[in-house]
Amino acid sequence: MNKKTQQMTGKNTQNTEAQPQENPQSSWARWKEEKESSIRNMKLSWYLFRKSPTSMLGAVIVGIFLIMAMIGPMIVPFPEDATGTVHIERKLTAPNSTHLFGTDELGRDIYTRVVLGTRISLQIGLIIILVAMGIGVPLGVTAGYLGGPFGELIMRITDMFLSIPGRIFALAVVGAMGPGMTNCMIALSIVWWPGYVRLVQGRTLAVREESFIEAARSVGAKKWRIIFNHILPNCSSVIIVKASMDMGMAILAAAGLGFIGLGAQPPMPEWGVMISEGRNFLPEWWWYATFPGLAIFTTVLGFNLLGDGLRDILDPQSRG
Amino acid sequence: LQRVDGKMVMVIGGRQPAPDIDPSHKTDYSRRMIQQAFYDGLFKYVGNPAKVEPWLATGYEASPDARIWTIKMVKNAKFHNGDPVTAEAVKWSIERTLKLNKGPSWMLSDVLDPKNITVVDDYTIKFELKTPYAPFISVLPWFYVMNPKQVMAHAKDGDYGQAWLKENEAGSGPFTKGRWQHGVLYEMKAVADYWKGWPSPKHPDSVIFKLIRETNSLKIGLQKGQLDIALALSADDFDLLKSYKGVKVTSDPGVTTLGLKMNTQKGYTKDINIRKAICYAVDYESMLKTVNGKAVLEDSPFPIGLKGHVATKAYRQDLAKAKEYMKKAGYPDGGFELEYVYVQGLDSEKNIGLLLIDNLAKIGIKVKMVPLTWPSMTARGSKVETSPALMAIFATPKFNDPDAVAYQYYKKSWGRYYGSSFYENKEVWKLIEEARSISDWGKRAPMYKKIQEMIMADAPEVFCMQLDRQFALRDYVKGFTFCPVRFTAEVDIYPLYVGK
Amino acid sequence: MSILEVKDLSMHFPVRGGLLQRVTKEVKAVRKVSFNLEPGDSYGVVGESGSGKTTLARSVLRLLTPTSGKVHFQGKNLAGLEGEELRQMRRHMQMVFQDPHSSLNPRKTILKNIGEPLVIFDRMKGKALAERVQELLELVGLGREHMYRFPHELSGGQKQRVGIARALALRPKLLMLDEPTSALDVSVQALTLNLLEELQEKLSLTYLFISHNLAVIRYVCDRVAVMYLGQIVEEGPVDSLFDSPAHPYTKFLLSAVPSPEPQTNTEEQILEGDIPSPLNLPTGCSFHTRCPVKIGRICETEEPVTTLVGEGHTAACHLCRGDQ
Amino acid sequence: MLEIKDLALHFDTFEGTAKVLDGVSLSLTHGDTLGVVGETGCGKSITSKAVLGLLPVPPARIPRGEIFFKGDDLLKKSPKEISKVRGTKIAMIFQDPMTYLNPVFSIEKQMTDVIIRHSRQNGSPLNKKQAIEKAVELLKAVQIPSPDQRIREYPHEFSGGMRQRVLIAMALSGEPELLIADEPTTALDVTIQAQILRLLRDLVNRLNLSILLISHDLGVVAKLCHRVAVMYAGNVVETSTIDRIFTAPLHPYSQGLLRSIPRLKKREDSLEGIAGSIPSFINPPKGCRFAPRCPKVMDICGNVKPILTEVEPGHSLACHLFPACRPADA
Amino acid sequence: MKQYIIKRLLLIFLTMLGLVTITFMVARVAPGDPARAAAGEDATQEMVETLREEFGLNEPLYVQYGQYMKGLFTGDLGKSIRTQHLVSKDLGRYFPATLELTVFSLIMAIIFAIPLGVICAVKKDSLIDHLARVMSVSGLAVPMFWLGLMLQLVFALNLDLFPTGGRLGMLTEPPPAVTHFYLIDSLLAGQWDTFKDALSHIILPAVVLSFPALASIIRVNRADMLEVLKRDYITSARAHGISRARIVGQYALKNAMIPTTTMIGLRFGWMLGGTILVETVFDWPGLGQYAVQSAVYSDFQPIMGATLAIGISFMVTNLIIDLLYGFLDPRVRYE
Ligand SMILES: Nc1ncnc2c1ncn2[C@@H]1O[C@H](COP(=O)(O)OP(=O)(O)OP(=O)(O)O)[C@@H](O)[C@H]1O
Ligand SMILES: Nc1ncnc2c1ncn2[C@@H]1O[C@H](COP(=O)(O)OP(=O)(O)OP(=O)(O)O)[C@@H](O)[C@H]1O
Ligand SMILES: [Mg+2]
Ligand SMILES: [Mg+2]
Repeated sequence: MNKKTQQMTGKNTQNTEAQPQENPQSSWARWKEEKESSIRNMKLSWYLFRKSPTSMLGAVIVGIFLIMAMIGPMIVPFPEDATGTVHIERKLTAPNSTHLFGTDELGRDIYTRVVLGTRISLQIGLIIILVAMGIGVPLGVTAGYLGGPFGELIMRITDMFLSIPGRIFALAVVGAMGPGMTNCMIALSIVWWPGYVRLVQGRTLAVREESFIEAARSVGAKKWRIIFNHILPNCSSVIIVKASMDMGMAILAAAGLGFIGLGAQPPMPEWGVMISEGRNFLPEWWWYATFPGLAIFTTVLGFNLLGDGLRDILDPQSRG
Repeated sequence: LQRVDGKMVMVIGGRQPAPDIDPSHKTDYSRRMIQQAFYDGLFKYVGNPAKVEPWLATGYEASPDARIWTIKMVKNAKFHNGDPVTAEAVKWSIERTLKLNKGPSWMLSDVLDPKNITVVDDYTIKFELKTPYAPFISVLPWFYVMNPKQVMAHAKDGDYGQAWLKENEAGSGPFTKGRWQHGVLYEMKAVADYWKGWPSPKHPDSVIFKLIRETNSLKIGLQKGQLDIALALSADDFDLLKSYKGVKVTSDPGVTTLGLKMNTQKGYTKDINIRKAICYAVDYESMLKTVNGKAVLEDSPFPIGLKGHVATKAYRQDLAKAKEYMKKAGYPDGGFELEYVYVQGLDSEKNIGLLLIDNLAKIGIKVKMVPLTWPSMTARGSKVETSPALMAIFATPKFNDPDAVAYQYYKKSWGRYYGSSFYENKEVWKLIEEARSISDWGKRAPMYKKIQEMIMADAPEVFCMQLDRQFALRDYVKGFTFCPVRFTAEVDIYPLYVGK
Repeated sequence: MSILEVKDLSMHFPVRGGLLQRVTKEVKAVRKVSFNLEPGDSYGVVGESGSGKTTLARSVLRLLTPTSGKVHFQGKNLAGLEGEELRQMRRHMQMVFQDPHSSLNPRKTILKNIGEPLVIFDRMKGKALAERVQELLELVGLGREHMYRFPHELSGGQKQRVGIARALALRPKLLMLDEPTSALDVSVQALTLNLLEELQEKLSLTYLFISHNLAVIRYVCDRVAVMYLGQIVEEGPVDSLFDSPAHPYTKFLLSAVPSPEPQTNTEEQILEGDIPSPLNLPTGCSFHTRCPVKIGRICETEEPVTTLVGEGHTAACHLCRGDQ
Repeated sequence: MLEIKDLALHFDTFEGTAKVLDGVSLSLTHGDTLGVVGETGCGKSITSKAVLGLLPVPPARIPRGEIFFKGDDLLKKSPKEISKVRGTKIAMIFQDPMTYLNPVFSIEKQMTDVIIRHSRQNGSPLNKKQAIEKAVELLKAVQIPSPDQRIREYPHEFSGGMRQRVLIAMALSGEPELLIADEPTTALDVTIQAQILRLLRDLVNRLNLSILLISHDLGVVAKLCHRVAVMYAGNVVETSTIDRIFTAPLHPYSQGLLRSIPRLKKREDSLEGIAGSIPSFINPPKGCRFAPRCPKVMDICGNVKPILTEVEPGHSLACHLFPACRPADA
Repeated sequence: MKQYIIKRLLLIFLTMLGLVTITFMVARVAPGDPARAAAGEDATQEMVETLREEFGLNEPLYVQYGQYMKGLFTGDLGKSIRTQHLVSKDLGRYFPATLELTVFSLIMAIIFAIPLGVICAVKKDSLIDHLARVMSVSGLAVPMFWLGLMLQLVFALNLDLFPTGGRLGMLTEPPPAVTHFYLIDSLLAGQWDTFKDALSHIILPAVVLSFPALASIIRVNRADMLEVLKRDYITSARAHGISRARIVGQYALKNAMIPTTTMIGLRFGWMLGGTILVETVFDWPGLGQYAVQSAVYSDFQPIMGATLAIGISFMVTNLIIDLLYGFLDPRVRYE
């Protein structure tokens, strides 16, 4: 425990001693007392996090992109360029002060499109991860905690999905269902959930062996109580860590599908699609493909660094 | 240009593979480029505007009602294995295509029964059509002559040698098959003693059609001289390549039209007023700019340059009129959404879509872009119920006769990719029927004029533009000729040679 | 009436293997164990690692479903109980676990950890819950200041106290203590043992005290059972068993304990070999593989029966039967 | 033979410097057996690792102190020199036999590596075959049944007791003069513990080894050692012979410790225990580190650190109850 | 052991059946009409029907499924509508190229990553460690296709060091097929020039494909080395006087290789998937490109064939890796 927290503990103990306990405390003070440890823990986590420059960098990058996703349309010079306006007359302009990243073959401002693409990419990543989690976590907990033939079945199916390279399967799925963002998200979610089943099942198996689960059972907690009160909270950090790492990966995967023409479709300013279109304009019109590429790189980097940092503080055992 | 063991090898870079080169099967630019090299037809399209030139034929005679056609053939033509090219082979080849009912058979299947092809003598052949069909000679260049003996020797389970002919050739053309690496390259070796001779002694000894799918690599290849010809690039790329040293870019007006087919049987576009409003709302000038001006606007359903084309009163952007028609249709402020279906990954169509979003927004119509794979798209276009409001279609007339285009508006075209507007006008249909069965051009011409005007008035599609055809070559590649009825990126490699 | 009566309790774990995950073997962790606990007793169970002590406790508490045998708690057979009835029964029997660290949910405050049984059974919440938890904390020598902390903010001894407080929350009559002090330092162990004694008196508890530390058992318990490979080989009042052990295994066990008193360090006897795998139990007397006083074939073929060797003192050994 | 003088050891952690050892002094004469006892975390293992230079170098740091082995200061030796001492002069066996053997190599490989290395150092290099022979011999010496077969097995195929024997055999392979045994039996059952302890005692007698035995179990120490050092929170607070410590400990901590141990032979009326827990090393008490828990605490204890002083022949102590332990300037 | 392998193969087989079923179902919800596309742009309805019959597309779904399954057992994976070839033939054509690229990239990644991981762990927080870490974080973040494009620009266009794409130069004849790996075949045939040509073609795509793998193997290897170096048995090896080089290179590395090997196995599958992008950028005539083009054409028999081929090779690799465990870790039991 660090010095600061120790001092804080000391001080607080004195406080509680000074006040007679039965005194009607202000609710604020009570809240403070109750939450003190949580706050201290958070402070400690934050302290650890802050200590690592790379995690901070990740958090800052992710933060910037989140803000961009939220207020994007307000900060870009040509918001209409992302929804289908064209300005043939200024096609393929090199980067300059009005068009920071230049324009594309229809004269649309690439800076605008890259910024507005943030929302799409984050949205894709988020939805994929949420769906994958929504499917994977309950299945993982079920398989891990309840076990039995049903759990076995879940794990077999999961193994089956895990033994197929995801990207190729996603390709098959979008190929069959037709290109488009929704289908792309469906396909990626289909290949993403098994990872969560494995993770959560493994973690559940480990947590299940801890004696506090036994303790809960011995004081009469029912299955669902154990799952929700004991297993899930103890899986949460690995899930959070995986999710934050996966955000980047999902964004990359979606961009990959966009690149081969099976992901998001125009006029959506999705980065992968932009690179895909822009690559035909290399090398002379280099800015077209370069900036969306940098955007993907930075976002994914941000999420990876953040995930790394989170893992170091939340789940120090499972590195790698 | 590469030299291997003192032989000249010319390399053409393109993106589309030619997995199946059976002349009786479906064809496209890459396949046809190869077929044209391996095989000869009775006639061949050359020049711009395209002319039908006798090739294996020496001439023909038609009965006045354009029903019976007798064709005389050259006597010195021989297949690559030495067999002479006879009328028998011609008959067999056309029969094969018709019987398999694949590829170009549709051009003749309505008018010709395989039974009615007769071999008059070894070098004379006679066709008796079911109905008079004036453009008969114009479609013949699509029917290549195969060596029946060679093909049948490889036939299996009554497949007419299809399995074998997919990857092999049995032709009499100027080239024979060389290295064949699927997905990588196809090599065509020149036949030194080609029966028709070579236009120049400096013709390449072999031509490699190399698959390069990335635009980038195509450009770099041409720039570095690893490629001699680059196919299927965008207008921007061609403009750029012009500035490279040693690279020459050709540009010729083409007859390939871009039309936005509107579903005339269902949905909002069933209403002619909406269709007209759309036609008036589109910014045609900007459309030209998306292809760097390498196109001309269509002024008729028939492409400029096609026999029988007349300029009609075409739609040009006029928002006032567009709004007026919207009012007439009962939607003064628009307020609905239309689907725009196009081939996913095809940038030119994508750009048109973006332009549509922009243009139609001005009359209150929202456009939803729906990129589909080609199979899905044709599937959607094949039924009235599923055919979208707007569908981008590039169409090239397959032969140099107005019927080739007029037929696209005929009832029999319903459901084909160019028939996805399900255009219905009994009067027009009747005219089309009549016009194709008369051989006297003097009578046909006014009929086609009327057809063009009537279709234009019905606005079954947004008639957009005719793209110029561009090719990029190294400057020492000579003999390149352009012919508009060839496929978009197809090169006739026979006349090519190397010069200073 | 005895508070807990265990009769012929067996617990066999199936081991699955092969393609179809069939049961191929069994780990016979507890075999036909019987004993009685009177109210207020402190009953000790000792044995080497893997001898089935924990499994015994878990199957008595019905955290495991025993393979066979009877468990009567206050005259009521637990064997048939399921669901709600079983849950209600648990109110009266609680367990303290070996590892104080892993027995507390690291994500919950002490309040929530201790409060869980109260929430489950008495639906307590808010202030009432906090007050009761504070009471419990004070009972085990901790204070209100620990209530909102997380387990990792407490020392091992404190955590074990929290574990005890949680077990006491429902005012149980019987407490199973599974090596409650083996993870603690001696100085802390002493404090904890004292606390346990104190609580037993104050709350009139009955203890089932599991340990591998014979000295601790001697200090805490009145009666003691020695387990070897899932069986009770000897059982009796603590003094009688420690001072005059009857079973050779007990003798060796006792002599193996190094004593800190320098003068008492006489030449000890050493038991050779390791405890056999519970997957492949020896035939006959399970101790015969290590027993230096084996009397012959009978030990290898016949299971010894439990015989009385002193007042309330029994042992299962062929030798003892010979004595009779 | 081994003399540790005023050894301090700090760990740099991001929460601050943990002053884990705070002037540890120990001495062990040739052929002697010294036990070190103390609560968990008091720095026993760290001390023993410091002797062989096995500490992770950052974060560990030795700000002062000396470790003499036969007159040489081990702390001043280069890594190369110290690695020559390891195994051949001083050998070590560890707390948890489960984790101190490399799981992916066979016993044979692990033993012969060590044997070959030691033989090279002794100037009579053995080849692989000879090394295996020697390994089998050593295993026989630590009473592993059919060693020539079992030597090819992997650690996980051995039981805990056997693994500890293997570790002992490895430690003996370099014919060391001093054996440091860090809780060699803690992870084992009593019956196995007794086996190992007897084995160790036999070896010590037979090979004339000096031994430094670390344990938190006073019983174990009593079995094997003549002298004992009691450690508390990074300090040696008392050293004496076994008998003295067990019969009449002087330091309040030693007293408390002894009163905490339940005895097997007779039923205790009550145990005492020591309230409180080991202090934080980052922010240790200023004076005597035991002061916050000491029942006999005085004012001076909170401010001045007592010095380990010989109060009787062979009995040293660091406690202000004995004025001799006060530093001169206090 | 034998039983274990049989069991695993059986499992692979079952998984493949499941995979086929799923892809089959997914493929059939497709709205496309491949027969129409295959028949050609001008095809009449009649012509479309002819083709549909030829491809068995007008049968009810379960019949089609049954036929597909039946075909599967005789090695018949159906026919590609796009290329008109038997899928099995196409796979035979394109898969070796993909395997060569993947295996080469994987070997490259391993060769660089493991020593780097070890060095980073040993020299933790040194300059090289920081550099390698930066590389490994960015390696996982950079979009492969974009990296490919950029490398192409720099190394193929500007520096003219490598060709832009393809597997061999246009005029180079492929070496006589033995393994179907050009690099190996050309060496076997003693065609040194062909080998150099093949090598110059494979380097850029392999670098791109191996970059993320390199990154993650470095990461895992470094982390595991650090972890292992802290383990007790390393301390004990040191206490026995074993030299540092041997401790790092043998004692620690073998332990650290256990999780690293898992990662390598995962990465192999991931790389097989990654070929979809890399082959597109570098015009590598492999399965990835084949799959993409089939997908874009809604041509599902080849997609299923490609999925199967890649899935099986991934699973077989994992089996091999699991068997490797036995070599690395004696505790592993095959049951
Ligand atoms: N869930 C289980 N499945 C299979 N075997 C089990 C299970 N739980 C325990 N065992 C086996 O039963 C035997 C007895 O285990 P148990 O935990 O009861 O021993 P113990 O006496 O408590 O040992 P320790 O002193 O190490 O805690 C052991 O061999 C153990 O491996
Ligand atoms: N690498 C390290 N970094 C920081 N602190 C450490 C490190 N290693 C050990 N310590 C600290 O040093 C102190 C002494 O550790 P040591 O292992 O010597 O205790 P011990 O007396 O052997 O205890 P045990 O009986 O549990 O083995 C502990 O408080 C521990 O937290
Ligand atoms: Mg236990
Ligand atoms: Mg220790």
